[in-house]
Amino acid sequence: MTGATAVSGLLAAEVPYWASSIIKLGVVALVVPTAALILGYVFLMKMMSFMQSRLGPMEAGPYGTLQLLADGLKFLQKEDIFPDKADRTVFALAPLVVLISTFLIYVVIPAGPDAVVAQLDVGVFYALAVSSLSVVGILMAGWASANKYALMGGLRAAGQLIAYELPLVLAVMGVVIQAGTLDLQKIVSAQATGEIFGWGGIGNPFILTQFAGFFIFLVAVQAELTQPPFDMPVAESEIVGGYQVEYTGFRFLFFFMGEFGTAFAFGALASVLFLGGWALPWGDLGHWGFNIAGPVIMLVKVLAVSALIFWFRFTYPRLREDQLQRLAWKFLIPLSLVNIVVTGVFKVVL
Amino acid sequence: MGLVASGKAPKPLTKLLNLSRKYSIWMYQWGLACCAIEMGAVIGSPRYDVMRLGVIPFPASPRQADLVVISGTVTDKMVPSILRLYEQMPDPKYVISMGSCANCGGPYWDSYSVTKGIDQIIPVDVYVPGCPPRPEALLEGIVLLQERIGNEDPAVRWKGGPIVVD
Amino acid sequence: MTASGTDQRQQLAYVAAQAADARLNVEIETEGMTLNIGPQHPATHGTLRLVARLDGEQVVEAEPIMGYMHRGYEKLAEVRTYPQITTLINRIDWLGSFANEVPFILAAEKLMEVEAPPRAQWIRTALFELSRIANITLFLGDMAVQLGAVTPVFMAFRDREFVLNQIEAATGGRFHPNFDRIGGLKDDLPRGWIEDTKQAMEKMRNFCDEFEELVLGNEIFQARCRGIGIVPPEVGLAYGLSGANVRASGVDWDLRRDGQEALAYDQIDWRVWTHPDGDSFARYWVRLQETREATHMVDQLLDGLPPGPIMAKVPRIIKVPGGEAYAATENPLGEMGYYIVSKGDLVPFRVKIRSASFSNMSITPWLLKGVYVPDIITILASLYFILGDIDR
Amino acid sequence: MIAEHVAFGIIAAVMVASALRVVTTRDIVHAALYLVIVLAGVAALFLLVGAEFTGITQVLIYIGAVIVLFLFGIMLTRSDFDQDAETDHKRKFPAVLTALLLLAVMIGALVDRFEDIELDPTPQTTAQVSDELFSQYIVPFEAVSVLLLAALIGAIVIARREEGG
Amino acid sequence: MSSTETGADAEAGAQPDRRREDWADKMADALGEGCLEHHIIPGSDLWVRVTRDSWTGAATAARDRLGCAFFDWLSAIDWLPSPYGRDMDAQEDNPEPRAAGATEQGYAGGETRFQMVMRLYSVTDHLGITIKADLPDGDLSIDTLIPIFAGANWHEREAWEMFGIRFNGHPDLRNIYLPGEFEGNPLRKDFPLLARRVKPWPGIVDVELFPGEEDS
Amino acid sequence: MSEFLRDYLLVALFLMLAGALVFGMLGLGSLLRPSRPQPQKYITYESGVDPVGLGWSQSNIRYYVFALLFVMFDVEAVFIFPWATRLEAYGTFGLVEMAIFIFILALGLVYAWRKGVLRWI
Amino acid sequence: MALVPGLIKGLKVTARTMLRTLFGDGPPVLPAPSKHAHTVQYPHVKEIPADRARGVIALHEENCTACMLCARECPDWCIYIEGHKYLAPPRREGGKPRQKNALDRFDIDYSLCMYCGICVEVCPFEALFWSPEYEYSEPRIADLLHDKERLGEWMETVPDFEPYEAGSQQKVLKVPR
Amino acid sequence: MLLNEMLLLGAVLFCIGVYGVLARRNGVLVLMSIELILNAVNINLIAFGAFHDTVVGQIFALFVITVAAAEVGIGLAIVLLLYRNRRSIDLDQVDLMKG
Repeated sequence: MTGATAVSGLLAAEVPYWASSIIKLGVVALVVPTAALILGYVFLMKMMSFMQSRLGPMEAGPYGTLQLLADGLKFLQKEDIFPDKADRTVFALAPLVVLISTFLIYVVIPAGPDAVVAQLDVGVFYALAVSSLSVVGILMAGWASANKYALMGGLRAAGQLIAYELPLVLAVMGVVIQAGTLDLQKIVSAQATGEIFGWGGIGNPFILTQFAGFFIFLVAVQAELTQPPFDMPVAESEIVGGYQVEYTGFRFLFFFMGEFGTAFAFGALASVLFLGGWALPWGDLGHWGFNIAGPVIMLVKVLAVSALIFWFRFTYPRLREDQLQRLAWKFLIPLSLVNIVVTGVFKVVL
Repeated sequence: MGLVASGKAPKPLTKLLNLSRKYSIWMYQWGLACCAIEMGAVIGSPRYDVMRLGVIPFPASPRQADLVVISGTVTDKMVPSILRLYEQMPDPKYVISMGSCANCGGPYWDSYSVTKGIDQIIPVDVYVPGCPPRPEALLEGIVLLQERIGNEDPAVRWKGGPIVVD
Repeated sequence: MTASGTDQRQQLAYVAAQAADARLNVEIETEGMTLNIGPQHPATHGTLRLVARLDGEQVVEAEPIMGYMHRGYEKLAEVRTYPQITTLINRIDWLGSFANEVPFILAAEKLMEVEAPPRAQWIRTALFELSRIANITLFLGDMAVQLGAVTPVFMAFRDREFVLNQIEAATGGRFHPNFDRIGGLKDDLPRGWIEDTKQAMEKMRNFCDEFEELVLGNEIFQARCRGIGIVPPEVGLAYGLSGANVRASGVDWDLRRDGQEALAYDQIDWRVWTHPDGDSFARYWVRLQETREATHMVDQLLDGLPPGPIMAKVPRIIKVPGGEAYAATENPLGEMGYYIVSKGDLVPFRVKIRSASFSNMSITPWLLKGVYVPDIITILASLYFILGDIDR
Repeated sequence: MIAEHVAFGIIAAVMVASALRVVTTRDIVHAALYLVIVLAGVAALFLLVGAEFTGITQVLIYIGAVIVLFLFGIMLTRSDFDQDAETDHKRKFPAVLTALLLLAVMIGALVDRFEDIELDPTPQTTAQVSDELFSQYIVPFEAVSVLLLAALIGAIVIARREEGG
Repeated sequence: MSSTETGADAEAGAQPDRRREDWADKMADALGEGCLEHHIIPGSDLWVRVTRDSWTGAATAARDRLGCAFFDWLSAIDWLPSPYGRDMDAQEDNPEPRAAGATEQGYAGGETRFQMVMRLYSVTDHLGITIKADLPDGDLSIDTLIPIFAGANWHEREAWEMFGIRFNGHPDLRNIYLPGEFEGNPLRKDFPLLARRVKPWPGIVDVELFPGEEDS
Repeated sequence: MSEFLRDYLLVALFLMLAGALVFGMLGLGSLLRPSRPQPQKYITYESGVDPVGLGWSQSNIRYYVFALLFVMFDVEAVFIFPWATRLEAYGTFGLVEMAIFIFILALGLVYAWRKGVLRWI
Repeated sequence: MALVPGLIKGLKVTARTMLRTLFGDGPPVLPAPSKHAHTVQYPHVKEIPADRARGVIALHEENCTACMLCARECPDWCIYIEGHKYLAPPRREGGKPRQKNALDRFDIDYSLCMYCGICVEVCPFEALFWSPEYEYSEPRIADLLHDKERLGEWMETVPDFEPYEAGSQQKVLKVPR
Repeated sequence: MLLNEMLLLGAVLFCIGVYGVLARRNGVLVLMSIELILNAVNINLIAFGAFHDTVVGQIFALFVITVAAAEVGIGLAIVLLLYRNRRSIDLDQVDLMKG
């Protein structure tokens, strides 16, 4: 028990602000690329391969685990090309904006009672706000490349991202109504301690009561990540990668990292909002042990959500631009508005 | 600037860099003729699955590519495009010439519109024989290329030279 | 390695081609946005170039520019002996390799007035259908990947290997069999081949079922294809569309059934699939059905394979008597025919190659007028062309 | 308190510099991107004085939406790659004069009226905002929906006019 | 599936081919003077040669009166005997051009060096017809078929590029395959294949007589 | 410094972290990567031919209309968020208020729908 | 919207494939993708192509008489043969010395070869054979010109001719070793 | 920070916005300058809100943001219309008085 108390003491100890900040910075600086690596390896490389009865990377490291590291190191050695006609500053800054958007989401995602970078009162609102920054980055990339495919891709991407930003925001609203807070930590505890129509056996993971919200959220996330069936903006077979077309080397990899980092972040967001986050309904939420178990629980849930996202990705063809806009405006948004009203009615009536 | 290009990079570092390039070869899908289908089989057929070797066929644009496989007949009309796309790839870049047509003109050696060998236009690192080479033959070419990349001297390559194996 | 005299010509051609490019670019320069798709583009199966003038996302005018794969077959055929041509023309439609040889051999046989023995005809027909399967399988996967689904193409390549294995086991080449001879075949089948092929056919039927679930039944796929690129039958015929492209428009015409060539189609039981819609979905549907039909045909052909020789009496050095003959067969892509003019030499005097894709693609400017950019891909993919078959 | 002052100083300097670039740069896309910096600075200021909800709203609405609208507007109207030729110097001088005059007046008034009052950055929670909004300001709140509806319909009517013409 | 047509044709092999003769009659009927000659190989094919002026008329007649809605292909034949001798058939290494011999035309006759060939097909009757027309040497031009068969567009561009035949009324007579600056018309018989003439033929070596003769 | 501002200082630090990552990696890369200017390397990629015309042109007005719709609904969402957190306290009154609000904006969506603006092309 | 059934069927197909790759057709035990995937892991495991596969041409030098038939019939002109005559000792005691051809050079340029098999077919002396070997890529194009020693080495890899399917009247030939 | 610092910053931004509105001819840029002005107003609102320790400042800032969004929407629509009709968004050229 001494070991455990030591750990709990360590975790409970008042760490000076600067030290904790540095730790948090370090952790997130590791988490984002690692998240991108894990998702890239597990899903993009392995799951996709298995779905196609093949193996995926095998040679770089055992079972190809080092493949993406090799990719990263290789991209470091690639020449950095600015096309003649490109707007150099904007071209160079666009990946940064996308990456900033990704990094900032991680600030509020909790992985344990204390394992969170910053517990903001407006948590989920903040996360949605910063995730919308990437639109600017994508438009910058599309415009600055001075390339037709890039511009078309950028415009399409922006059009799609904003169209699906709304269902994303509105789908969250149901959860917020149920939990009565924007703070992600409180949403987690609301789920762990909640009840479904008076039955509290498993708490109240909002996926059960907010299934429509979860569905809309998932579809919107799929679109926000520009993954099939919503990958028109980066459609290889027509506009050859869209806004990324002129990017080389590490600059391209930043987009890649941004995409997968965001996928991980959205997966985490989905598990916090709908799957109960790091908590289990049977534990004492304040227990220090959750600071260790929480991240593991989160990882499992995130992987589950990502598996779903990537499963869709590898199965479906892409929707045409008009079809996906129609889906957003004529189906998802009205549905989520109805969902808000219905949830509100239930909240007030019950 | 240009630690590697100057040739002053320590040996373990260049070794590591070589390893990374060896196992991460993003391949630009450059389908030209019959060989393109066998190249497609190498990429697309689970039986061959070139991704195992770290050859990733993702990029649709030459800007992100490391390797281009000239697979098939190169016509005089196509030559400018090939040259341009090759030059649009960022260094370091590698070329595999796949099949008789790309090697030497192959069955069309006497045609009025076919270029007799891609090596007249761009430097080639590995020639894969066959008409079309079976997918394993291309795999063998890729393995050969990987071996050579693993042992090459980057300083030469960085200046646009051929693969120099230690 | 090659003669160094060509180097200079090379340079000249290079400069010339660039100048041509530049000129073309000036010609088509207009107010709207001009989008170049190709010559190197994932959507063009190689080296087609499509220049589309856009208004927003709508195509005002689209012009395919080909010739990036023009190898001068008709000229090369004039300097090659008949056996040499047989192996060369494998590479016209590089996916339907064996199917390329058949009409040429049939045309030459017409001129020489020989007919292959029945066993050879049956094996020919079986291999013909095998190459059809190998060919169309790839279309089925490729169209899905053009529409953004990554998995089907891998499955197509996976199951196609079974067919290619059989083709290779019989002919020695996965792609370019060079197996057909004037008067028969190069060799007989190896032992065990029939059994293996039947197993492969079973797998291909499985594959067809899987694709009906994975692709054809997918609502997104249907939404992308239905009503896109409708070809009215009379327009299609006037443009020379053939094969599944017109059958998808409801024209009940199949050279396997209606042609007059010496193949074993009239001795087995099969049906011609048509679809009334004429859109991209119909073309996909018809091809999928034809693939399944072909597996049944192969089974029947192998069951009923007559014993006997595989080669008719033909002189060792082939000189084809003078005359003209045209023979056409229903190739995977459509009607492929060879018009041979002979003057009694070792080499033909003139060979006109009627390749299916050339005519099939000539409808694209008509078809692409007014469509939207994403639909270009659907239409191009559904028309199904092989560059070598267009450019020759 | 020092830290806040330093932060304010940096933010303010960046904002003023960017704002100047917005109105002077020749490339209109650059102007929009400088505007992003100004807006982000405003959001940061809001956070600095504890107006959390509005600060995030600033990011969501302005950077995530209005700027996108601007960028679309720019990309829909720019006819070529060349920089906008703003050769008209004769209007610059009066504009500068007006602006400086205005500034002088305002500075005078502000310095005169407000002394060095330290702002207390007590965070104001979303709940507070909400309570105030849905009690005191319920009528303006409903009016906002009508305003948005009117703007939406108006913009659609304008943008759709002569469609295809 | 057995079709009645195939059966009938197989029988017709020996006898005169009534359906094709009927077609030939119809063509002659429709074109009158314009129809010059026809040739039938029973059970196989039908050739009709028309004058240059009746070229479009023949296409219209075939489409409207014979029901040939399917435009199969269009091309030309250069009847000039190859001036490059036997090196063109890859048996000897002989780069010297030889004097042109007499031209002889194929089925349904012909008078000039260049002859247009077009093939149309009826998808209901399952019969095809090959129509030919002579082009005078001095004036290689003929009317375009685009108004009748839209698919003729590319085929005519190909013929223009390969033979240098001009199509009156064609909207867009440009090279279809070759780069714009390409010189010559490759399918003309007097167009040499350079690579073939530059490379020494590896098939000449004086070693032995034909093997198998040594023991006798 | 208050707890509140500390949290946002962290946000600012993360912003810088992203910047540091980008510039650090690119700086590291500049040590390793080659630089070999070739004449055609800097030409805009366009499937291997000369770029035709200008790099871009007027795009469809639809993009604008959709962006506009988005802005309007985004603003709406901003007002819903505080309401959602406090719905319990407002009860039926708050519900009715928001229902009216949403209804009025939904009218806008319906209007756009009826006008055919939601047809992308 | 009737979006559901087809979409779910598609998901089923991909999931089934993944499970089959992971666990094979049997009950789910330990995942073993490298066993159940269709992949042949090339550099480690090599598939043997069909016996008839046209991989590389092997030369049985003893049988070659430098008759030039193959070089003449080659569509690509990629076979280069040089030879000279010599007098071989008589076959029977007291017979006349026979005139024979010796092979000085027999090169096949595999960078040009189109793998049609015409040379193998026309060879009247059974000197050329197809071998299914395919592993001879080279970094230098000149190395693709195989001389007669290299071609002779391929002879070891030539498989025996297979028997024919029932109903055939072809004779099975033998590979000279 | 001090109240008057905030107010001064608002004043500077306001003036920069005024300069932009007066000096620039590009319609989109004018709209951007108006955004600057509105943001300057918002800064003042928030500053006073903090000064009086009330959330009313925030609420008004929210309303201003809303109005700004509506204004940009309409304004850009008008600019687009101008562009469609005249192929230019130079406000000088579209002086309606001149016809």
